[in-house]
Amino acid sequence: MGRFSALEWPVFRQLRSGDHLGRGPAVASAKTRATQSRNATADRVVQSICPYCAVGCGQRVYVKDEKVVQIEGDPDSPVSRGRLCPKGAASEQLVNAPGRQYDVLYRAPRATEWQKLDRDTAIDMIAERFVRSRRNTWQETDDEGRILRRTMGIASLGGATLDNEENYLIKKLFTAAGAIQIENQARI
Amino acid sequence: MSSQAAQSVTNYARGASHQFSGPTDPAADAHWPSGQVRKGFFTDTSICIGCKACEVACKEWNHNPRDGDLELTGWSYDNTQSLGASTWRHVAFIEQDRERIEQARESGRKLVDLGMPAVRPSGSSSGEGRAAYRDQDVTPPDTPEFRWLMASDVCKHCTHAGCLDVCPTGALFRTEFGSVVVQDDVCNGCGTCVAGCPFGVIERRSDGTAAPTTRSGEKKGEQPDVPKRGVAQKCTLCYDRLVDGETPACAKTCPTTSIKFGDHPDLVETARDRVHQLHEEGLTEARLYGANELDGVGGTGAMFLLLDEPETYGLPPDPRVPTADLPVMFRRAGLAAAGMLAGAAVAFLGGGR
Amino acid sequence: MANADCIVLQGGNMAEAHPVGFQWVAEAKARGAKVIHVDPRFTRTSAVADKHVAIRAGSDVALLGALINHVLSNELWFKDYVVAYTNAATLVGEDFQDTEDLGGLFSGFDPETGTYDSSSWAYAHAHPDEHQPHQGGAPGDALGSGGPPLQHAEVERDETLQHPRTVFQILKRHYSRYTPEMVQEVCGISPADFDYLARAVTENSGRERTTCFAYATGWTQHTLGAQFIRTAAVLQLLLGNVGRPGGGIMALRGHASIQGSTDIPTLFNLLPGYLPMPMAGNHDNLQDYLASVGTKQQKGFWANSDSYFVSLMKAYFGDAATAENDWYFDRLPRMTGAHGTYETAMSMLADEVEGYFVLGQNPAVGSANGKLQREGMRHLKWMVVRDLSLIESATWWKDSPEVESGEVRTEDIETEVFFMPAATHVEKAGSFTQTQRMLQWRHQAVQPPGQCQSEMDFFFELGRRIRGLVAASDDERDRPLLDMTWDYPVDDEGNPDPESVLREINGYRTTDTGERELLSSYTELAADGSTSSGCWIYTGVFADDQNKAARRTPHGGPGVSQSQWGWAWPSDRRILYNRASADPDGKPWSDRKKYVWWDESEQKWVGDDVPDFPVDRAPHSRPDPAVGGPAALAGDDPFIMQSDGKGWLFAPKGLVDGPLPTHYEAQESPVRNGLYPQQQSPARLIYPRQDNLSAPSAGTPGAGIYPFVFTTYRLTEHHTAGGMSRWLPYLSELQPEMFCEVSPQLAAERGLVNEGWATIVSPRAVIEARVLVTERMKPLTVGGRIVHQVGLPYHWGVGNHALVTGDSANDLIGVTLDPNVQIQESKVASCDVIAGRRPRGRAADALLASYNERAGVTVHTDNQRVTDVREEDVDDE
Amino acid sequence: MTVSDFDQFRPPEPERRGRRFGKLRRKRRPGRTDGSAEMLMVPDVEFTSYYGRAIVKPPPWGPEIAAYLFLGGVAGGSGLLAYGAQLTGRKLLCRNARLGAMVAVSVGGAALVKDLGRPDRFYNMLRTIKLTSPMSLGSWILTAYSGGMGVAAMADVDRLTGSRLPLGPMRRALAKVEPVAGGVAAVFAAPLAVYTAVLLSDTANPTWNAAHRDLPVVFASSASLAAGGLAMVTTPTRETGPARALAVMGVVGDLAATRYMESRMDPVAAEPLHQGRPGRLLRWSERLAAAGGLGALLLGGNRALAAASGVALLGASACTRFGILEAGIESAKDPRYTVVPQRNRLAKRRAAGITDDSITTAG
Repeated sequence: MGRFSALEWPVFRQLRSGDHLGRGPAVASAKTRATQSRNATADRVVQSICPYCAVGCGQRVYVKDEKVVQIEGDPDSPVSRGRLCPKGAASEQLVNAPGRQYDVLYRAPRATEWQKLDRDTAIDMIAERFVRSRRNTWQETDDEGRILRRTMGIASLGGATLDNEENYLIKKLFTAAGAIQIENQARI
Repeated sequence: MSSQAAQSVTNYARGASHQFSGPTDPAADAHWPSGQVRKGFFTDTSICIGCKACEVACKEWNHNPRDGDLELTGWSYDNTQSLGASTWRHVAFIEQDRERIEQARESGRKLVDLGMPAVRPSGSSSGEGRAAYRDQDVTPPDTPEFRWLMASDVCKHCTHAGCLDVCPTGALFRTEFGSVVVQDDVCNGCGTCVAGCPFGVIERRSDGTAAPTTRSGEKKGEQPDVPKRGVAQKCTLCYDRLVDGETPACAKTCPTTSIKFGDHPDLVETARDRVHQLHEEGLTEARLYGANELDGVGGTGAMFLLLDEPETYGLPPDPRVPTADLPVMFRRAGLAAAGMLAGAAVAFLGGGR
Repeated sequence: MANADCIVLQGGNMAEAHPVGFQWVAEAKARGAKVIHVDPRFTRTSAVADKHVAIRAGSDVALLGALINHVLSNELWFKDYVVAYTNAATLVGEDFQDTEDLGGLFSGFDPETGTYDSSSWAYAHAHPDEHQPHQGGAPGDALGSGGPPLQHAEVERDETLQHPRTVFQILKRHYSRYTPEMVQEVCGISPADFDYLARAVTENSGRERTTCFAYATGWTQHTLGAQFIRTAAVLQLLLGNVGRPGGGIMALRGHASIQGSTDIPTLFNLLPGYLPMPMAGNHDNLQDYLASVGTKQQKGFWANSDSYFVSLMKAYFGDAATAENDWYFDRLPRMTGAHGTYETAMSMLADEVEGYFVLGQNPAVGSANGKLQREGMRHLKWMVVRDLSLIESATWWKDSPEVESGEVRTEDIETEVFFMPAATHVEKAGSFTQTQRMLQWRHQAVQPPGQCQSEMDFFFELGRRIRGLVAASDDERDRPLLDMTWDYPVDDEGNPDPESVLREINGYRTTDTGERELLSSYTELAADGSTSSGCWIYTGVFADDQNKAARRTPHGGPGVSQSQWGWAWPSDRRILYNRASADPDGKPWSDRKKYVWWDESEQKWVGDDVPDFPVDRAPHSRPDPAVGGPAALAGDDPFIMQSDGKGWLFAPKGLVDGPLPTHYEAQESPVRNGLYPQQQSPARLIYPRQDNLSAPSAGTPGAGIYPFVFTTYRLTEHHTAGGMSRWLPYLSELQPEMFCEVSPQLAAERGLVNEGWATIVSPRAVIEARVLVTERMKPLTVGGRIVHQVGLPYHWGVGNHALVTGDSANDLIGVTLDPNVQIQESKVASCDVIAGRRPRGRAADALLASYNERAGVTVHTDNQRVTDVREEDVDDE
Repeated sequence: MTVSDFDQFRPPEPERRGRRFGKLRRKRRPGRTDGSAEMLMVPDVEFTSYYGRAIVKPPPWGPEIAAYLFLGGVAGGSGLLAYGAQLTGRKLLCRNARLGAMVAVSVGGAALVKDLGRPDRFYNMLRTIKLTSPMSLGSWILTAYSGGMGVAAMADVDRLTGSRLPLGPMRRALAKVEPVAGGVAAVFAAPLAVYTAVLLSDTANPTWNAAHRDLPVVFASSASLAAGGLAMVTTPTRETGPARALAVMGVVGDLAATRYMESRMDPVAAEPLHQGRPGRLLRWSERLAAAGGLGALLLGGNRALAAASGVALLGASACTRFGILEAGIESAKDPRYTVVPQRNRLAKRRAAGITDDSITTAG
């Protein structure tokens, strides 16, 4: 705010307007007068659900320039009526958290440090190990001849924070592959 | 500026519609053209569950950095200690045994007996609707041996704001909604407002006395880079959200609506109803804080319903905006200046010995 | 919950764990409801509750049993409701023997295997037909949510409830010794508090008023967790609170889609829709399998289990599943016992597991006996961790307590670890199922940044590549992989469209012209292979091609049940068994609690919710039970899933550790069982291992070495093992350090100082924590002696990536499981507390060893099935 | 009983030998207000706080601000001396006073700017004229004073350097305007010395606010004695007669006003003035002032002794300023200093029958 530009100097504005003590409009700077809420200037609003606990509070995600700028409660939700708990309110920081990882890391046997790996090779390596371990530990029948058709060599843990669709794909893939040791937080 | 000039200033000031104390509509007093109703908070601590969603939502909306050095304070569940440059909402936790509860109830009863001129006789409040509904007797709740008070503290947005008055650069200003906001593009961090606030709310970021440690970085003991360093910071009642008609972040996220946001007159009404309702339930320790416009700061924009003496929550028992005594100070200063002039004159007239 | 008149929060800390859900409890309280919180600690829930009842951790059954006894002996139970809607009047077979007669055991207990043969619990005159599917086999895994199958629905009833073998009389006898004095003795609750609780619950039940219970892991994480919930169910049935607005039992589930992950389960014992996983020996062919799920003769919708299963197989394997190959049944993998996460951890230690996927979970900190979990991981060949940040389960090989203490060297660890960055909830579209069984759709806000990828994209890609690798093989075992339907429409980056998966879950009918119509209700499923559905209870979520989970009518629309928002399974019903909200004649019990009632004119059930009952079934219709299936449901059988259409006070089948909830002490408890000579639950799953020792219980030598009881709990500010909260500055600064809550008396006894440090020792591990001395933890006088309780939040873990770290409470906890659901007992265990920080490095193990040696702990401590009564009462306290 | 206008001219109270400063504090002078007996009995309020946490926050001011308070005082006093000397033709005293004032003002100003959180925005101080903000008015006073004194001092400097300053035609104008500039500086001298007191008192700081009636007099006297002291140091004794007189009057005023100020403050709010570092500073300032004053009164003639007592006086003024600033900051740290005085004030009003102006209400 160019202090001396024209008559914008608050002292003149104090005299001009009724605000002689310089408490309100006379001292407001141009930037303050142009204040706008982040939500109003967001490109789009997306309705989502909080990822933390099972109450399933509605969330509104405000996006600007393809980046999440604000996540707050969704007033339309009959479950939460626009309210959130501390974790829900911190969702925006969960998405943009400083500690979040963005690249695939790999630790070779006996290595003491991570090494970067590009995603496609990582998935290929995992697929190979999956098939190899499945073959090593396949059990066709048990000792009494009853069919088992399973592998005990592959296990999985986790799913309560995943979507139903993801759980569905995981269960279908693992069951088709015969890996039955699948578990998730519902048990803990 | 001799004492006469100082004298005239105070008269002029009193003459015009500006006041330094007593009930006024702050926005109108600051000559905002638009006829906005004054916005404010009413924090009902009797239904606060201490979840600190308000602290997080406020920090998240205003991008305030983490402060404090990640140490456990041992103050029950409160590890953020107090309001400050980066903590604009703070939840206090107080554990009280039977004896302290009795004391609080006793002091509450004394308040009631003082015959506060309840603006409306309590009977006429919407008590009928509730009384019919609530037939239980007036026994206090059933956990007499222990109580855990939780209260979310915030800037009071006083009718007569000490910080606003003493700010030399006009960085602090009264918005059209009656709230007090710091303009971080104007403030040069002189720090007068920090001392000016009778509630100890506003603070200069980075090296304010209650500021975060100087270690920097993310991990424990490391402090993230602090935006707007060196500038005074405090709750803005989400001025940017109000401009777009949205509810402040803390009020919107409060799960039990312990933090209520709305037009100030209605909130005063709600507060009075709520305190009557609690008194009917025998909770005489319930009292309002900041709802009386005759108090030292002309009533506050953010009112509270407390369940014990204000000091237990770290609030001043009888705050008073320093500007109320400014005319006296100007007069005394004028006097001292005159005395000094006279002394100098005598010194010279008396001739050099 | 908002329209409940009395809310009892027990085994859960709703204000801290589900704060936003708590607004409805606050709403009810504002309308005058009484809120009672029963918890070992005075928590933030108790702060706003009307009454806090301090209970000794693990003794919930004694309290609830006493309430049942109070209700029965004072004739306060809801007569019309109980007689009509529950199996109170049903007679039980002669050879059933109660715990009263056998000193704490039910009939049919086999000490060697530690399991019950439940045939002795059956209803009277169930014709013992020739081929009785042997039920005893795999503990607890074969049963879906609808309850176990019965041969048929003809049961003998005595409406007057006088016959000694009616369920009602057995119930009365079973709980006769659960008196208020016993509650004081066992739970440490004063008679005054008990009376207050009893009065509050009974006065707020019956026609005009309803009481609601809410529980969470406080009940489930015990060796008899399932029985805790059963006791509350029995009490609620007696009070007539089930199926009515403001009543019932609300499970406060812990994760965003934990309900979803049990409906479409990434669980070892279930197929989608609670169909059991085939068990080797029990289900060697499709007929045996279907019979074990639900016979055609029994009442209720479980009778149509064949159509559900066939539709699932059609969804999984499409055209490859045909009538000829028993709808691909023979290709499904079989279970041979329980394969829960703890059994898997044990088999890791035995080098049987090579690969491990960890998807958004932090077992190194979140699972019980953390040391055992991390040791298991060292035995793996490869491991894939998918998470947002470098959680302890990804970096354990670098900075776990064992590496830190020098017990293990990073260079010696062979495991390969892949860390795949995951996408957050706003970077992928999909649906969560929250705790009220409601599916809510999330839209994708932004693309996943960097190399982050959603689980859907990752597993779709992995599946595609695995199928590529096995495409050439003609080996039979690879057939399922190649036959499974994996052809989802993909977008330009090759990622599948989530809505297409939800459509598959909803299910189609393939018309003769070959095109597929979306089904709108599970009643349309057929067993002839013409319909397919990924999960029968979710059928209807995509009815008439509208993603109901994505419905966003503000405030859920006008209806009382606000159901225009999202979609609740089954078929958008909000309160289950809501037929019970009307009396046997179909009229609402009371105007205030009106919910679903019979509309005489339209001959239809109407009301504020989708009726959980065949819509046209008149209240007084009494179809011939032999018909079986839903058709057999009488007009007064609200519990349409149960095989006899009634609410089960007595569970002849379905629970493996007893038809009636019975109080036992925890696996390790400094207090003798005041009710029965049998100290612990006989049917609990025990794992006697060197790294899973238990503290000696009362009455055995060395009980005094671990004198205190500790319970674990959650804080509002953190999320489970901290993976999603200890990396966030705003949450970490609210609760920066691991702490333990102790009472002033305990602090004085052990010299603990507020803000100081304390070391907590259990037979499994030694951890340190800051000390919060507070009167919110109260010592209780139980069994004639003072029992101190220590509170431990469990969010912290050792590692140097998180913003705040600390020792993990889960290291202290052992692995002893509830037989029905394999949940570990992490809510009550024994420990000792010493002032000061814990010793570093190997000295910590030395301290642990000295403690165990002093306590005389061996692999067999507490692992005795039946407490032999002869043992003299050694109590060297 | 109001304070008479020329209070500081009352002859100093008889020298109470050996009276420790603190002793006075305990003897409660009869309350000056309505004197109702029971008011004396401070209600034994059971003092609670939130885990001992402070209620009000001390301003983030360090030694720079204390230095400015001292230098501002010196500049104010010297401005008066300079003008007096200008009128009475004491060339040397006038020059030295002006130069002294100029140095004080510039160093003080620099200290002020350095203490700002955002020094680069120091010009915002002149962004508005806020009548309710002592610092705003103070900034204007400081600017005006420095302007006037700057011009006057430039003339002196020009003379000192034998007109070698590159003034050219300006020199004549400067000669004409010099006396006016001296006058302008004199006009703003007293307010400059006094406004800092209002700056401190117009805050919620328990000690400063409690002293808001008398702090200006203390600061005025302290400024006078400091300026006098400076003059005695810089100027030969023959011209420093009035300076010495002013100094003596300053000392008398300072001692009397400080005692009087404390007597009128709430005893609890006054405690920080006697404890720890601030206590020591204030006690030293009293001793130095007394010594300097005697020196100025009796030994004014001898140049060396005059200089010594001048330094003592400067030291006294500095100690007063540093002492009062630190006392204020200490008083903000302990909640007791906020709660107990406010409780007393509330109790007093309640006792006097005013029951409707408390922030805590029951209805």
